[in-house]
Amino acid sequence: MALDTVKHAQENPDTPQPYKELGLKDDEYASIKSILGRRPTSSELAMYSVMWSEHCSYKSSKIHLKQFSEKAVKSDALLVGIGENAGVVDVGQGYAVTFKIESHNHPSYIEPYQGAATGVGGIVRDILTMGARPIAVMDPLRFGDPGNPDTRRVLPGIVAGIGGYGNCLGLPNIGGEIVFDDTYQGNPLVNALCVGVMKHSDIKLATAHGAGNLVVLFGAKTGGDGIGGVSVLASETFSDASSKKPTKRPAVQVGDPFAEKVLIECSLEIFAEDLVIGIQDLGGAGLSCATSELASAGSGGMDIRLETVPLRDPSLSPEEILMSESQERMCAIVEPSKLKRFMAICKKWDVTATVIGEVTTGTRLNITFNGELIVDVPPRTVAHDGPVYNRPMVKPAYFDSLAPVDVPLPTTPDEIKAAVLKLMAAPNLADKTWVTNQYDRYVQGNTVLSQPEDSGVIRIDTNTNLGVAISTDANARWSYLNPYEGAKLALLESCRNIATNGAKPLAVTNCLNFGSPEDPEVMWQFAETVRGLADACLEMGLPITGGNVSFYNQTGAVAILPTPIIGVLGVVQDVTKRTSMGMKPGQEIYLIGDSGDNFSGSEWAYIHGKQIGDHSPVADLAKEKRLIDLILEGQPIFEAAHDVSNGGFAASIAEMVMRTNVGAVITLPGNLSAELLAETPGRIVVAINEANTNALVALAGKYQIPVRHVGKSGGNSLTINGAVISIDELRAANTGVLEALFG
Amino acid sequence: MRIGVVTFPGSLDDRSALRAIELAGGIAVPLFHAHNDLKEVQAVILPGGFSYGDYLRCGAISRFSPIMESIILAAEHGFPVLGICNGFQILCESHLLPGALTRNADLHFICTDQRVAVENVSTPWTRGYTKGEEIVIPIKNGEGSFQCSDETLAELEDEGRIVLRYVGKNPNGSRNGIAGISNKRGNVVGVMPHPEQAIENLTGPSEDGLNFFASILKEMVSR
Amino acid sequence: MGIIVVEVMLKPEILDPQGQAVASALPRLGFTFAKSVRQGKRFEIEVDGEPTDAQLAEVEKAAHTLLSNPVIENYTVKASN
Amino acid sequence: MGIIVVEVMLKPEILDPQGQAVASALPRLGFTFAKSVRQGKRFEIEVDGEPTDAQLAEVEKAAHTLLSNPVIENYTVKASN
Ligand SMILES: Nc1ncnc2c1ncn2[C@@H]1O[C@H](COP(=O)(O)OP(=O)(O)O)[C@@H](O)[C@H]1O
Ligand SMILES: [Mg+2]
Repeated sequence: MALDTVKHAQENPDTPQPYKELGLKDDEYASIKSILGRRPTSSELAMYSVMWSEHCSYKSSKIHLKQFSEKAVKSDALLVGIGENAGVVDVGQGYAVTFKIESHNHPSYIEPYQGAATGVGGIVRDILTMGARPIAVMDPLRFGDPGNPDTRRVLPGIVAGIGGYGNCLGLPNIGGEIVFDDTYQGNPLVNALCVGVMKHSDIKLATAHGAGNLVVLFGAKTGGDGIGGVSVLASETFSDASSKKPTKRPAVQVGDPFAEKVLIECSLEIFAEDLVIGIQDLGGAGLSCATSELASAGSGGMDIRLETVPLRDPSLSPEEILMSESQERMCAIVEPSKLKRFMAICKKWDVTATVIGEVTTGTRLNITFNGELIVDVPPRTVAHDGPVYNRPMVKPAYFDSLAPVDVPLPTTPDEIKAAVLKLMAAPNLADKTWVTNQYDRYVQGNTVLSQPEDSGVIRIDTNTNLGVAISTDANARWSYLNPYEGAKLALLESCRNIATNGAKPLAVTNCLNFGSPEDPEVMWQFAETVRGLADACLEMGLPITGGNVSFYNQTGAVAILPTPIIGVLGVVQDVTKRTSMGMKPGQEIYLIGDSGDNFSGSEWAYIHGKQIGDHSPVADLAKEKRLIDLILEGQPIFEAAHDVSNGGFAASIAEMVMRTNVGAVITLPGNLSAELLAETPGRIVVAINEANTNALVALAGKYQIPVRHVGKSGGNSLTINGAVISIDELRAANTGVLEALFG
Repeated sequence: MRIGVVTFPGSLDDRSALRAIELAGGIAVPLFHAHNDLKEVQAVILPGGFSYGDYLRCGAISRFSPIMESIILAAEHGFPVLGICNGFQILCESHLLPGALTRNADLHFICTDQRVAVENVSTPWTRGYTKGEEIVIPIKNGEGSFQCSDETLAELEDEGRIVLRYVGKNPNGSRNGIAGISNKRGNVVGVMPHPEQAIENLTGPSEDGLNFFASILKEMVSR
Repeated sequence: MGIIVVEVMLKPEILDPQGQAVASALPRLGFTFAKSVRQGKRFEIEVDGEPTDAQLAEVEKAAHTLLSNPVIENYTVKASN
Repeated sequence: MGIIVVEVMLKPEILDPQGQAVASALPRLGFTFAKSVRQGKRFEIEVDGEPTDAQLAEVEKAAHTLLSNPVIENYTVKASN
């Protein structure tokens, strides 16, 4: 079998190589040659091609993402920043929390169940790798037209996959989003967030230090998963008649949540006994990524014996073993003296573990296959020195054709009632229980708040009641109208969501879902989004701890709406004091914040001919900061609180009423339809006891935020300026919508 | 009072069960599936989860764990055993309880706050409740539909061995709305709902589940 | 290398929601042939060489104790060809 | 009354966690015959009278669109006897 060794590569400099098929450009291939001073072996070519891909190298986004670090505020809470598998923040009492969002959009379109399942699996391993016990997941989702048959194909499978994997891992699902828009039809978004907790001293990093330390691969065996592309290499390599063509490679990866669950328990036991120097999960680019990143983060030298990698499919070529994206695998650097104990713990959990190499004094990553040298590279050139592009950008042409919103504005009680019921029956606002009841929200016994509340709240210490809250948000329609403001507004909504439940914003993660970076208009949307998010985080004093970029989300020439999913994590000092959206009878209802009359990007506009409008709101960061401070200081007097976002005040009050089946009588002053249906940001609804009226008014004065009394809770209907809507009518409109579509 | 909780590969609610025992005032003893040593516990809980990923059939593989040999033997001599969700499934697979738990009627995993009635309060696990008392505790499973032969069903009903029954809409197609049963002797009880997830109002729908753990501890003292 | 096949089906009297779901989905897709559908499991067990009677007997035991639950399921064991 | 059987198995190159779990459980119970195990689905479809070629063709279509997921599974259709 013709193994393309380093020697063979030197002796046959002109062997044509399928670098184009592997997605490398001419100049990229050329720079690989100049790095190595020869043509790459097919194994090296495999590694570079996958590590220099958009997904792994961020070659189109890098120069923009820089801002997240450059503009970043100095935050003492930040223990580990962008660049590691996930950022880590200090939440006090010796605890550190790590969280991150990742996308699995394309695989989930091809095979909804497995695509979504492996998406959850991947982000959970990122969190585990930091040394943390994963404690919760969230799943922001985007789909095409709910009426389209293909949405019926992808949605139930994606939801079942997220539940199937997350439930089996014992991770409570504490929130997410489901939003429908036609641009996601051929390109649904499956973003998954995981959060984990550890003690400061337990933080682990992906680094390979100390010559003589061992490289241990543990977890599932390696199969041909996710290496469709590289098969061309294999067939090149084995092209001589004597060799059999490799068997067909799977188009999709299948997740094994049970394998991941034992991998988690096994790893945590290994961490607890402090048995690893460094650790890295195997995700995209598999061993190519793990070995080159571990090596370049360490002293630099590493030897790997590829034939020792346990295989599920014996027909795999070395190139394929290097690129396999088989799930549920981890790679650890272990001191020889600790190997015995490491192996014992793996045995206890029935986890396969194999020493596949060691850290060396050298500076090269050397990989041999049955003794033959097939890879000899400076690891940094694979892991970090990939190409960087400053892609052309241009403001999209669609801005010239944006039209102002033209919608009916209800005034009479009958019109108001009809409007509210129509709004609450819209799939984007409909009750999500059909989905969220497929997710375990109780497991681990620390879930304080979850759907349908504004944020998920998890207790991390049962004695002190310390906890964290997380929310994920995006308003893609605003981002479409103004990506710079859209990103800011998403961050602010997320901050508001967690503050509403009682958490002080502490750190930010994000997942930037966009079309093709090779389209200058998309690239402009992306750049504006990053600039907006960086500016907003700077002003809000929040560090971005990590995130993910997903490009090429488009069908033909049609890109998805720019969709920056922003996740904000905050600390709740005492979770027993959290505020939920549920009211009791006899409480006074106040609307905090100014209302405007801009319907652009609103759900009310969208359900009238899918209008988007012509201009997004402009974020007032200084004011939002004051609002957040007001919300946090007001927690002791808030009996209930819910932010105002999608669906405006109408949706917020309706959700509060349905939460605990306590009605409300509301009287809105001024421009009724705008007060009711516009989605002016920077607002929340609160319910307080009458005795605290002065305290609330005082807060409003202190923070210069308008606070208006709009009604009183009680009864079994929601009455808005004379329009009487029984809770049963509300429920009838709001529930069963998704079940009817997808059940 | 020492009460054991078995961790199988893939158990998920084991730590919650241990905590529930402690909240109820007992000594919680973690047990591992691979050892047949019951560590002098006076009762044992098989917790919820997806042992062995629920592959093949829920509980089918765990049933053969070394610790189950000890538990099956002890149970036949009156040793109190409570199986919760996956634990219930393991008890059925072990034939310590009759019938089997099959795919939910709507084929979905269901997580919801469920109202159930405590019908048998003579088991060591339910003595703290009053007969017919209605409680709200979470169900969270994909295969919670109890099925058995007509004879078995009649026997269970006639002998009053239905421990918990769903109130209102049957969530998963269980025969006669069965949510939990006991063996003839009453020492072995299996329930699909999760009492260990209803021990604090802060994190559960109620505190209604705590009584399972209080009951067994009281029982142990009085022995 | 031989294959021994074990087929496990729910007993007729046991409710089969998966089979029912398929049966009711078929007409919606315009398929009218099914009077009823039952869904079960199929195991393909790879053994060394041609399956022997001894092996079949062993598999029979495994089918009874592990691969099926006699309370709700029936099974058949056969060498595949 | 006839029965048409559809057997659905994961493609060989696709990971089969369930089959793996069974394969590793067998030895723990003292069963040593299995080199590997794959787990799939078996559908028994009840049709009027003896299965006709037309029916088999229809079932074939259904197997492709509903009963199997062609991305990860293969299927076979046959009249049972
Ligand atoms: N896919 C999902 N998974 C989990 N929770 C969800 C999902 N979709 C919606 N939710 C929950 O439903 C509630 C309402 O969703 P959404 O309208 O997006 O909230 P908000 O307007 O506060 O962002 C939130 O608690 C959210 O976490
Ligand atoms: Mg909100």
